[in-house]
Amino acid sequence: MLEVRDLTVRFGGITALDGVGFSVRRGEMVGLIGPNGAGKTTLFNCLTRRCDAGSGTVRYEGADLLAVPPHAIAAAGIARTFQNLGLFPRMSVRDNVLVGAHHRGGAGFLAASLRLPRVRREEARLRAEADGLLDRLALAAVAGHPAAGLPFGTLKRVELARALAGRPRLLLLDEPVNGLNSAEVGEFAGTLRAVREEFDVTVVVVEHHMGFVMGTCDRVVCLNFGRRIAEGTPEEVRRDPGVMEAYLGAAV
Amino acid sequence: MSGDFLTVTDLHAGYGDARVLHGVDLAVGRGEICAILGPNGAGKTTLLRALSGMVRVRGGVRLDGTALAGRPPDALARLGVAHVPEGRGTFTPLTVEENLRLGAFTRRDRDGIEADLERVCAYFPVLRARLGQVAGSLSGGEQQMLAIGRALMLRPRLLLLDEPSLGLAPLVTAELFRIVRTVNEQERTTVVVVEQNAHLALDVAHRAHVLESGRIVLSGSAARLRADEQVARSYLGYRV
Amino acid sequence: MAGFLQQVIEGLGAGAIYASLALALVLIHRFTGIVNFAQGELAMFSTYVAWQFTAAGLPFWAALPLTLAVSFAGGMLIERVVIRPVEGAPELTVVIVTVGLFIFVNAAAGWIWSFLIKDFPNPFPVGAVEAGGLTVSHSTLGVLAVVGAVMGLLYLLFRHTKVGLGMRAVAADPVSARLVGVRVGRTLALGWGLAATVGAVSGVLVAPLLFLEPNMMGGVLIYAFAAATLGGFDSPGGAVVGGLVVGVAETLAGAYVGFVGSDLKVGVPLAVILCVLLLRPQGLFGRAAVERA
Amino acid sequence: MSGPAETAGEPMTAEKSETVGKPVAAGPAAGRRGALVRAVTAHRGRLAVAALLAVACYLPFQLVPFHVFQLTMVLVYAVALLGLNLLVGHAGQISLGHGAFFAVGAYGTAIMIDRWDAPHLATLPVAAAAAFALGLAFGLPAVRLHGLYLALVTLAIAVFLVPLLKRFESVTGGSMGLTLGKPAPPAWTGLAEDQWLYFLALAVAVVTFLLARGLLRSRVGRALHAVRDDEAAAEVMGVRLSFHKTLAFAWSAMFAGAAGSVYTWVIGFVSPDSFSVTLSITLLAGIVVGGLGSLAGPLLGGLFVMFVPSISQDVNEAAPGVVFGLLIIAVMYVAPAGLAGLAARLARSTMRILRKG
Amino acid sequence: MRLSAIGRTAVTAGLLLAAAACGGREDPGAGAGATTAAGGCQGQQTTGITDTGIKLGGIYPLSGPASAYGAIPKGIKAYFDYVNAEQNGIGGRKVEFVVRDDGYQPPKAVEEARRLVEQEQVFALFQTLGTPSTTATWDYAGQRKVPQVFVATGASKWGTDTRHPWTIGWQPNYVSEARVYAQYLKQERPDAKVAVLYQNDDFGKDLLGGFRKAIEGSGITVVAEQSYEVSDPSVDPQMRNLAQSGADVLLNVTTPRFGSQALAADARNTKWNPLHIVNNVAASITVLRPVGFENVQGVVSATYYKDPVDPQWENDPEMTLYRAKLKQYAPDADPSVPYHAFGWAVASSFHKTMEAAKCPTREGLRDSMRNLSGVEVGMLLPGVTMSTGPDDGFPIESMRLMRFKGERWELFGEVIDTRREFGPLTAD
Repeated sequence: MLEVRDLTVRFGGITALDGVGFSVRRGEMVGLIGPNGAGKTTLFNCLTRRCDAGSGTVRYEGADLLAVPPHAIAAAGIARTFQNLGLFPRMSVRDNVLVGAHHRGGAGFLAASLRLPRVRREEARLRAEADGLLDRLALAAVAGHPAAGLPFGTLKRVELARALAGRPRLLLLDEPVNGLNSAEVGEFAGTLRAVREEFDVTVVVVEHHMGFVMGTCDRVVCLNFGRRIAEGTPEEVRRDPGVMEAYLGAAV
Repeated sequence: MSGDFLTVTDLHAGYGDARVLHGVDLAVGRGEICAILGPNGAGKTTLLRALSGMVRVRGGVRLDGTALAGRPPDALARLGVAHVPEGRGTFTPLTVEENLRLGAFTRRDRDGIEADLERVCAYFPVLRARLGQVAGSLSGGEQQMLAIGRALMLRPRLLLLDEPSLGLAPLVTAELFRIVRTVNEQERTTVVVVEQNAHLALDVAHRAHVLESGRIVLSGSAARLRADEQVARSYLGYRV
Repeated sequence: MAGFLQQVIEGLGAGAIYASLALALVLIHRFTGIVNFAQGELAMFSTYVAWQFTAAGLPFWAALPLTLAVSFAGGMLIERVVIRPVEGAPELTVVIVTVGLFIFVNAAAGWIWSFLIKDFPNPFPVGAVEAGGLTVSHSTLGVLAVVGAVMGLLYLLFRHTKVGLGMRAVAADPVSARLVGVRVGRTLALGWGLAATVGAVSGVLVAPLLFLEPNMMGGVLIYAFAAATLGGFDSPGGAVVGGLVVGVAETLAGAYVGFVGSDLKVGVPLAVILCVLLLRPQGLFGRAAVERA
Repeated sequence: MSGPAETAGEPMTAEKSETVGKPVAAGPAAGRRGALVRAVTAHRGRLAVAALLAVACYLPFQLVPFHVFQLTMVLVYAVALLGLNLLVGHAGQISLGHGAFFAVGAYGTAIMIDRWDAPHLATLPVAAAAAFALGLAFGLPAVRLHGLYLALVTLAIAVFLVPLLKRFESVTGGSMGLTLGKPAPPAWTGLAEDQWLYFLALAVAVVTFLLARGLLRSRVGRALHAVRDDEAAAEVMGVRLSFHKTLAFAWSAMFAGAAGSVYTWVIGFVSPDSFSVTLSITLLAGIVVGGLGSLAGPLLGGLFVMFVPSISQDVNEAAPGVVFGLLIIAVMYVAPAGLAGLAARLARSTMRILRKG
Repeated sequence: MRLSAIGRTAVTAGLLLAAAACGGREDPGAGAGATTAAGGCQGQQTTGITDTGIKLGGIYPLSGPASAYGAIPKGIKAYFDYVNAEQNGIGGRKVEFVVRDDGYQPPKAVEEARRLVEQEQVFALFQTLGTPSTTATWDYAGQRKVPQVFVATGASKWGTDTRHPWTIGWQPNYVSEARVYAQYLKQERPDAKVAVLYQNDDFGKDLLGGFRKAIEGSGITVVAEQSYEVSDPSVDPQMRNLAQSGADVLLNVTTPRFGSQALAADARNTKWNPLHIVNNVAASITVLRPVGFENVQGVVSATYYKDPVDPQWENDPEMTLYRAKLKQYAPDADPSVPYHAFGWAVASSFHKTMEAAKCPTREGLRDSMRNLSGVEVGMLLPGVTMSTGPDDGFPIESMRLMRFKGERWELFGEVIDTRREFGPLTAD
């Protein structure tokens, strides 16, 4: 489904990604681990076209992803969450989720301002879907609340709901359980597993929480200094001496 | 607990209308590392902010006999309270060295500051290599080290660490905690650390408290809490 | 060619005036992140204070330090009384407060000193230096020198003093600055005081050239905005360079581009700014946020 | 979530607050009841607007022409502020040059009437379209600029417009401006001129408010809010930043242009110095004072812009600016989120008191 | 959310209702306050005037960038207060003068004009300041048949327009002033090459246009012209460009601060020494003093009223009266401000006009102000009088040239009656 080959990204003098390559099959959940600064978020940014690749290719469902403009990524079926939450703080939870479904609507400025019947229909449909999603993720109670001021764990769920509202086929999660405690991590892992089935999404997840990665991912890729240093099942990667040295440390 | 260095009695705090802490009682001995555990939204960060004067509080906070409650953060810094905030609070446009020197902003002993700069660089060799670099260009782990280094430049009597492991690789986190332990052992600095990763926290701490819904619900030595079944279920579950 | 160079020199003279006020604007912006619409009016008010001192019989060089001191105190007072109550409010709220301050100070000055033009002593001797067919008036030289000196002093203050380090820390992250023990409130007040002082220098420099009345700084403010925008709103050096570029561009356009003429010459620096900003959205010397993803 | 917005001495809302003031009992039918409450609440909102409109239609028959004129100008400013609000409050971009778009609308109408004797009402769409086109042209660079820098570039537009209008004297009448006739009320209405102008302004205001409301409650409005709150995240969600920012600018300019067009109908005179930078800054102050990002903000801002200068000179005739400046500062102290925010806060605290009581 | 919307609506509605409480609708044209006279003046409007009082309204920029002119009504008020207290008002009628601020904004001027006419029920609009504000209001004044007396702007259209009989100017119009300078140059420098600095607005354009017209057919040429905006910081660049033209006369058409700048720039440039003519608006001694008297010797201007700081009027009876009464009735006003003297002069002009009215009605005032003949006003220069006629809407059309010498203006030549010299001004 996703195939990254020889991807290199440089900022100024820093090489953030250095010939990284890996692939993701449909329906898989792949974990992306590695020390800070290894280029994981850069890789995500590259996949969502927030930064340009120096060289290399990314093929997504057979097409060249690097040729897709940033705003068309969502329509291509890719959704992501952000490391430090990319929610819209002043918008309500429901509106946040509805923005996730932005590319699935068609109303333009003129049609929307005139509230044409087709806009109303579209609006009603998206709203119903969003409410369903909010119910599904137990967010219905806070649907009208602005995102700002909600507990962190809730916000992580809102962000997931927003990502799912776009009906993605590929979901990129950037440190989804960062800042959650063990109980919440477990809960989130459960939700994620269920959602994967239900929405039939392929997932790539960047996470430092090894328990989460080991427990949920089918496959793990480890990056260091912009290079791939290991790939395999969670068990294999965890035992990989390179990974232990660069990332996990001997203590784990 | 007369020998306690930091005592917190019936501490209330909140933001605007929202109350977060509802009467926290806490005691930390001199030279101790104290971990605060608890679920999201329990008020752990607020507790640290209360200790460093960043939120308005009601109740008693005494550090070695001096009342702290009600003083602004800059006054507390002068009393030796160093807070490494959530998100690190790096001065990103300034250089690493300037960041570190700002840590000693309230100090006047020029020689001592130079010596401490040297000492911090010894703890964090990676910072020494980047003294002239703009702090914003450091990686997350390096920024966390810088934040702790900056706090150490104060020669703090009380060091408050908020989620030092947030977003860091396991190896880096382990390194950080090792250094915290070393500092604590070598300099007898009292440390209060808030940490999601309960394993790490309990590994490094002498004592720990569990905060839930703005109240301390469980206290004890790190070893005791690690053995506690409820703690294990709530906070130690997802272990590799 | 000599005529052209002469125009450039005149442009630099005008630019130095814009630069002096732009410096004050940039100072406030660096510390508080707001654009102070009242900056020009505060400078005008300071100039009236200086005038009042000289009218009371003080020689100019005695009135000047007194004025700077009054302006510094006034700036700090304004921070305490006017700005602090809206600290933490949305940025635009604070900006509008400075608009209110602008209207207030302008009207108050007219009320106190009337709208009659006051004669203000020129600190620089009359006359000009001539060299190679070019004339540079003492005023132009003086203004350029003072602006350069102010910039140099600011550089020394920020780079080589502890107070300056504290100020930069506050500018970068007030919360963290407070945590390391910087008295943020005092530092912000200090920043306003400093900006008001720089503004006072600006006012005193321009008053002999533009003539003192309550609306003296209105036009200068627009150009100072242009200068600060061009140079980057967080760079004092940029403000000075921006001021000079705006001054020269405007003068040359007015003199040489027939269609532009003196009525539309104001459009030229604006066009320059637009072009520069399209290439560098943060201004010539502004800093793009350096942060790793 | 619902409660009465009781404000003492407000006959229009008092009766409504009574009907929903009672707390809704939770029970087995809570779900249906909740739906009912939602319906009532929505109804209430409409009721309030209807009441407001009724008052608005009633007033011109009750007030002296002078007050009708004042209210007409309030509506003109409200429409301009509505446009500015779209840009500043909803799309998160600052414009210090909206006076320029207002002027383009005003001059567009004036020139059409002056040169071609165009019927007044026909000039509005054209003037608004001209402002839209200009907004689009300036919206393109706006995409690249942020916050402050955009604000100052727009300020530059406002500064430059005045000499530009003076330069093309043959069309614009130069610095002398253009004097024009006012639209005459059709005989069948039986209205006086000031009333007719008022109803024209009211109609434009209602239509623009409806358009803005439709826009903001749609996918487009959410996209604008998303861009305002977090550009990067919005883009990942599929929001085309350049498209939305540019069009927000253009729409905002269009509303300002429509307001300018009505201004020309009402004042019957345009001159370059009427559209100086002061107007742009007044507009920005108006919308911040009124309340950014709220639908009521433009109306409250219009009232402020219209009435507070008069109040100021009643207080201090010698230097009204002293009072006006202080009043702006005072409002920002009391209501950092604008008058709309203040009203909402008052309503909330009243509700809390009622609940406790 | 819904709640707050309603809250806001309620507040708005409250404000509207408060506005509504201010009065009931009347039939346009003939409201409760509108009254008419009986007897010989039957049917004429007497709104705002009784046997014991007369109410006038004026509109000035008391705030904003043009607030310097806010000093004018102080002089007017002092005059009326003096007349009310010591002469029992104008013909037994005490004058009430209501001043409103328009901030030099035409829409505000319209609002204030309506307020004065409809709410304050003034007898007449006595002065609106500035061409834009007056232009925005004169249609209204005409429709309501309210006299708009002695508007404070020198645009020529107040006198040449025939569709606005209710509006009339006062000061010499800018075109006439330009004619005076042209006349002077024709005599003194028939081959003058003139450089013009002018304010890019109605005032500057009117004066420049009048000047161009007046020199047609003579040997005088305009070799360079530079305009400035009131928002410009300085006119120095314009002055540099003018200096390069090689002109031997500089016509300085500016408002005070820019006037000072231009005079100073001329003085600084030792290589260019044109004959400097500064227009009346910027010819006050308060404008010259900051430049330094030594730098403005020989500058030429023209005037029609007495400058209070000019020592030659020190013992003038009207000036003595003005100083004493201003001190008495407007103690915080500085008598040296020429705008106060201007206000005094225009108020006493109104006094004379009102006294000359046959009927104490709006129509009476209108007819009187359009039928003045050689009316002398103490504050005007000797020999300058007010004359109007049905086809002459310019009360003052005479000026006298003056040259700066030492520390004062010296009048020279005869009073120039521009109507006599150049014929009547026509709209074109």
